[in-house]
Amino acid sequence: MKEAWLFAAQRVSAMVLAPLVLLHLGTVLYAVRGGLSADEILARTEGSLFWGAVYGLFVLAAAVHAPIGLRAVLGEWCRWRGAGLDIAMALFGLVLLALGLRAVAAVL
Amino acid sequence: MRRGPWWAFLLHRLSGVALAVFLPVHFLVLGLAVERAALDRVLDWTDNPWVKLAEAGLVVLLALHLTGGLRVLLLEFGRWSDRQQSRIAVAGGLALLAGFGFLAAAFA
Amino acid sequence: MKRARPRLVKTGYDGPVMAMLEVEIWRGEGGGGAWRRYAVPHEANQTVLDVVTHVQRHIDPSLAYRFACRVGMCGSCAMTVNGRPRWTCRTHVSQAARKGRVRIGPLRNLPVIRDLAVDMAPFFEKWRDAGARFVPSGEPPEEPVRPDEPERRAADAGIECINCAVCYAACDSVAWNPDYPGPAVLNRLWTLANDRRDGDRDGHLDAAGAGCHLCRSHQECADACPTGLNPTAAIAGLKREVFRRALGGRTREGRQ
Amino acid sequence: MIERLDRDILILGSGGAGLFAALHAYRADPALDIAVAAKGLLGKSGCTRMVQGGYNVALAPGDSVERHFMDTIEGGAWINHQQLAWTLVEGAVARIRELEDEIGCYFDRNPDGSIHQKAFAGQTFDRTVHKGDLTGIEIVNRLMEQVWARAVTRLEEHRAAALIPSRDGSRLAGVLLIDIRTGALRFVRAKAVLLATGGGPTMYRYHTPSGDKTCDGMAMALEAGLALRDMEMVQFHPTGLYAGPGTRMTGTVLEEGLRGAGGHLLGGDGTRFMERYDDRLERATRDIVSRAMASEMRAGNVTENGGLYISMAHLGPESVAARFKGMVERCRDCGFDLAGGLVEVVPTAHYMMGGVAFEPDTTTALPGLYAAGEDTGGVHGANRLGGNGVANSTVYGGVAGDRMAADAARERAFPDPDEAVLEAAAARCLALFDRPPGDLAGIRERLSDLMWDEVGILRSAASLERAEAGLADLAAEVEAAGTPGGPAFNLAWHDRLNLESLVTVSRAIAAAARAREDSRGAHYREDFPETGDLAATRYTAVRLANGAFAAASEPVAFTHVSPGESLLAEPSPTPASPL
Ligand SMILES: Cc1cc2nc3c(=O)[nH]c(=O)nc-3n(C[C@H](O)[C@H](O)[C@H](O)COP(=O)(O)OP(=O)(O)OC[C@H]3O[C@@H](n4cnc5c(N)ncnc54)[C@H](O)[C@@H]3O)c2cc1C
Ligand code: HEM
Ligand code: SF4
Ligand code: F3S
Ligand code: FES
Repeated sequence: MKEAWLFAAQRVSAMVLAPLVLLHLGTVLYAVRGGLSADEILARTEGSLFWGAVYGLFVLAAAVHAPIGLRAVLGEWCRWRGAGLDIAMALFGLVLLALGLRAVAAVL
Repeated sequence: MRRGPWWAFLLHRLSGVALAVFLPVHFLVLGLAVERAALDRVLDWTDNPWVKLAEAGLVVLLALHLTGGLRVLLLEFGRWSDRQQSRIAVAGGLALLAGFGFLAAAFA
Repeated sequence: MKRARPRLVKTGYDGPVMAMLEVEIWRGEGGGGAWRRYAVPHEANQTVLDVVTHVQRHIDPSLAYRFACRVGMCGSCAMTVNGRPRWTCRTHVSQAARKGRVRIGPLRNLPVIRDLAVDMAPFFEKWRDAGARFVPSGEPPEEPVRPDEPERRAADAGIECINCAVCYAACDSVAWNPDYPGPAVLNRLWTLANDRRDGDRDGHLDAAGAGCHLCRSHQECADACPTGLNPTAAIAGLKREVFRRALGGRTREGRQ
Repeated sequence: MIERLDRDILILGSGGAGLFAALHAYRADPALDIAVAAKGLLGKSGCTRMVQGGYNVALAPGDSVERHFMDTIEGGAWINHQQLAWTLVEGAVARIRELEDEIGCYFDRNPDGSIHQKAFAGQTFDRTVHKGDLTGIEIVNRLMEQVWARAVTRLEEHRAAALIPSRDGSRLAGVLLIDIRTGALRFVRAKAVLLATGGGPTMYRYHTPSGDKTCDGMAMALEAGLALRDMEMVQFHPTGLYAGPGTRMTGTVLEEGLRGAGGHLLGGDGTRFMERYDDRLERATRDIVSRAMASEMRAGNVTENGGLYISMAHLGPESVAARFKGMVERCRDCGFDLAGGLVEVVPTAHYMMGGVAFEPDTTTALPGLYAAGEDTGGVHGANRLGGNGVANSTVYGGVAGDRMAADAARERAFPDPDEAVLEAAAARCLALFDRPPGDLAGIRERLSDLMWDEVGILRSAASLERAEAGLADLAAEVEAAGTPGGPAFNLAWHDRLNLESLVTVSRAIAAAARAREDSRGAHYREDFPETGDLAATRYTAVRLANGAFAAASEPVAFTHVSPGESLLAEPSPTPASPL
């Protein structure tokens, strides 16, 4: 059942990521088009609960989603399987989470 | 002798792996950059063409991976019917178009 | 009276009718081997199996291959033809040949016994080990099942599998994952999960749960299946069902 | 070197008969060691898989086993072994339930959810259970899954080469097999052996059965001294696809329903010819249509390639494409447009009603040997109803499994084989590598032409005499033919052995055909076109002794019903199906 859980977690996180990424891409597009400067962006995100939630959730979902995906790739293309891989991927997820949250904290 | 869907898979996988590699770096650099200095330093940082390219690449990767991810989600959670196949193709096409839109915009 | 003539449907190949086909066939035992060339007269209505038969009967009697029904029902004759897994008895040469050339090898993802004959046992062992077979329920006999019930339709959609292993050979997930049961087995589990008469539908879903996630939706199986089944759709059904169950949903689709 | 293996029960063949026997024997006594040997892959060889039409069984209200029985006897022109026919119709009822409820076949349903039964070939009731038009795939796949799941030894790609008697000659001791993959010879000693290799009239120029069927079982039975019953009765299907001599597709069957739906048969001149033969035109029975086609072909009213045409286009190409999807696709794969154009057809050898004489409990005259399915004779008489073939193999396969399990459990020790016979049989197989390679393709062609022309749909004393002489020559030519290469996966070797079986059984067919001096069912003698006195009906029995084929005939015992009588209160209405 482990696989079923990982599958569910990855699909749920993907469903969460999809709108967030769309939103993010939209903002970036808008920003680039409108010639927004970095400080303008930062000004908007700074102290914003909304953007904090958006990027926080993004980081959280990505930290669940990416390691599971990477685990599949490593298993299939690099023949790396078993407990070692699982531990490595869990660590990868934690690192992603930590770095991501730090970045979010920084722009807030 | 691969058919369309397989290439979609490959693109999705490669973009996923690339994201998994670059996203932590992105988080790291972003966090570091913001933490370390004032806003004008950040401005300088985003003016660096290399950084610009990397950021644009990330946007492209996200767009591609999003497209592929939506294909998979549609395939797995959409209701299957004979017409489903073509709907998936259409959805994929639209998403790809959007992806290229971002791409063009990012470099504009 | 004008003589009626059979209409030959023109397909891809447009060389001269009595041209020779340039055929390359994989020869070898176990892991090793090499391609060998043969010239085979190209005839109207010729299938790839006919080409192989011609080589064995008239050029090189030592060639090993397998077939039985010759009409696409037994699933014994699958080979790799110009890079694609196919049923050879129903593959017209003109569909497969490129510029009068055909390259015929054994099916992928299964051990080669000799030349074009592979050992299909691993394919069927996975089928067996996944418990992909009907389990009697002990319910009253001949349970009435209306033909238009959604579950019956879902079962019907995948039931006409000839277990030819063409999809199995087409699928990279099979190649990449020794644990992956492959599209045909999962397709069968999906028909069982939709078979209202079966006594262990949850067991079939559990079995599917152990492997269906290794499908990466390449859709090569659906593309290659000679009988037009869609294992991708069946596997998607299994994934959905297993997902639902993993998230605590107790009900099956279509059954409350 | 002969490898040895002991199994309580050895089953030869993995069609409906073989697989059912394995399941029943296992169920009766799971402690028994059971092996299934098949020339191809388990469940993927043989004809049960190829069943399209379906399975006859009296299930529906209004139908009865008596009615099914009467249809079978009348279809068989009264030469059936009546107890065998009775066991068939009665056993089919239980067997179809077993298939549906225990094995898992998911047959098609009526709108109310009950099992659908369709009209089929010359029966007075719609009683054919089916799964679309791929019934055989459903039946064999489900059987195969169940057998795979049980502790049954699978000897796949093992060819049975000879039946080996016990040392005292009182019974069968086992079977000599060739492992096709490695070429190893393997002797399986067994307390009970089932012959279920499925006959198969593949000695005819045009034929429907799968390529692995070459009458090996019947040939081995003849060699072992057993009698073959009703061998002259070879059923021809009128619409075999004719795609030219260079393709294995030629001879494969185009569904009966095409004629039933109103398809037209045309001669080479493009006109319908059936009106000159029968009022029912194309919807006449298989034997009549096949005979009409043979006459037209003989008269030279043929296509450029020597066949005839079937035309469906007048029914509307779209509707044909929708109703006969599988057939249209199959024709398209060989370059023909069935829905809108013309497709070349020839009558094609389909089924052998004759076979090993056996009892309703599947025992034979040789203790230790049992027989079931298309290898046997007597169930169908002179003609098999469409839908009775798969019923026959599954019903008797199950009976054989039960009976063999009981007998094998009683048997203490394994019988010791006659080593001299075993050695000789092995030597015979291996000797072929020492003989100069023969012209196997040529022999096959001459055999198929000879059987087609002289022992085919139309026969006479003169043609049969020519056939017997020709077959004797071919037998000598086969005997002299060796094979190149080594024993491992050597198809030429097996081709050579196949030809031997085919020629042997062809000679039995010719002998029986000569002995039957009247026309009935599938057997038509131009010199005796009338059907003889039904009350004095006899069946034929051919034996091989000292290299000679001797045909005798015996009176049929009317144990259940006599000509002119019926088990039904009311007389049979006209057939519900036009065919
Ligand atoms: C195209 C077609 C359509 C048909 N449609 C119908 C239909 O609609 N309804 C119906 O009732 N009947 C139909 N029949 C007839 C029916 O298929 C047969 O009567 C029945 O299935 C025979 O079953 P069996 O088990 O005796 O033999 P098969 O199913 O033919 O099996 C024979 C087995 O024996 C094996 N074998 C052969 N030689 C050897 C050897 N030397 N050693 C070891 N193994 C050997 C074969 O590999 C195979 O596994 C059809 C037949 C054909 C060809
Ligand atoms: C935009 C929102 C996203 C969606 C909709 C999405 C969707 C998906 C889906 C459905 C899969 C499963 C593919 C399969 O198993 O066949 C997947 C795989 C993967 N994703 Fe994402 N994803 C998203 C964002 C991300 C992000 C941000 C990352 C990186 C941090 C990422 C990394 C991966 C990786 C590495 C895989 C494995 C690829 C594979 O197995 O082929 N994804 N994604
Ligand atoms: S699903 Fe299709 S390709 Fe796969 S084994 Fe079945 S029939 Fe063959
Ligand atoms: S090709 Fe393989 S990966 Fe899935 S969709 Fe088909 S089983
Ligand atoms: S020979 Fe049976 S499917 Fe091709």
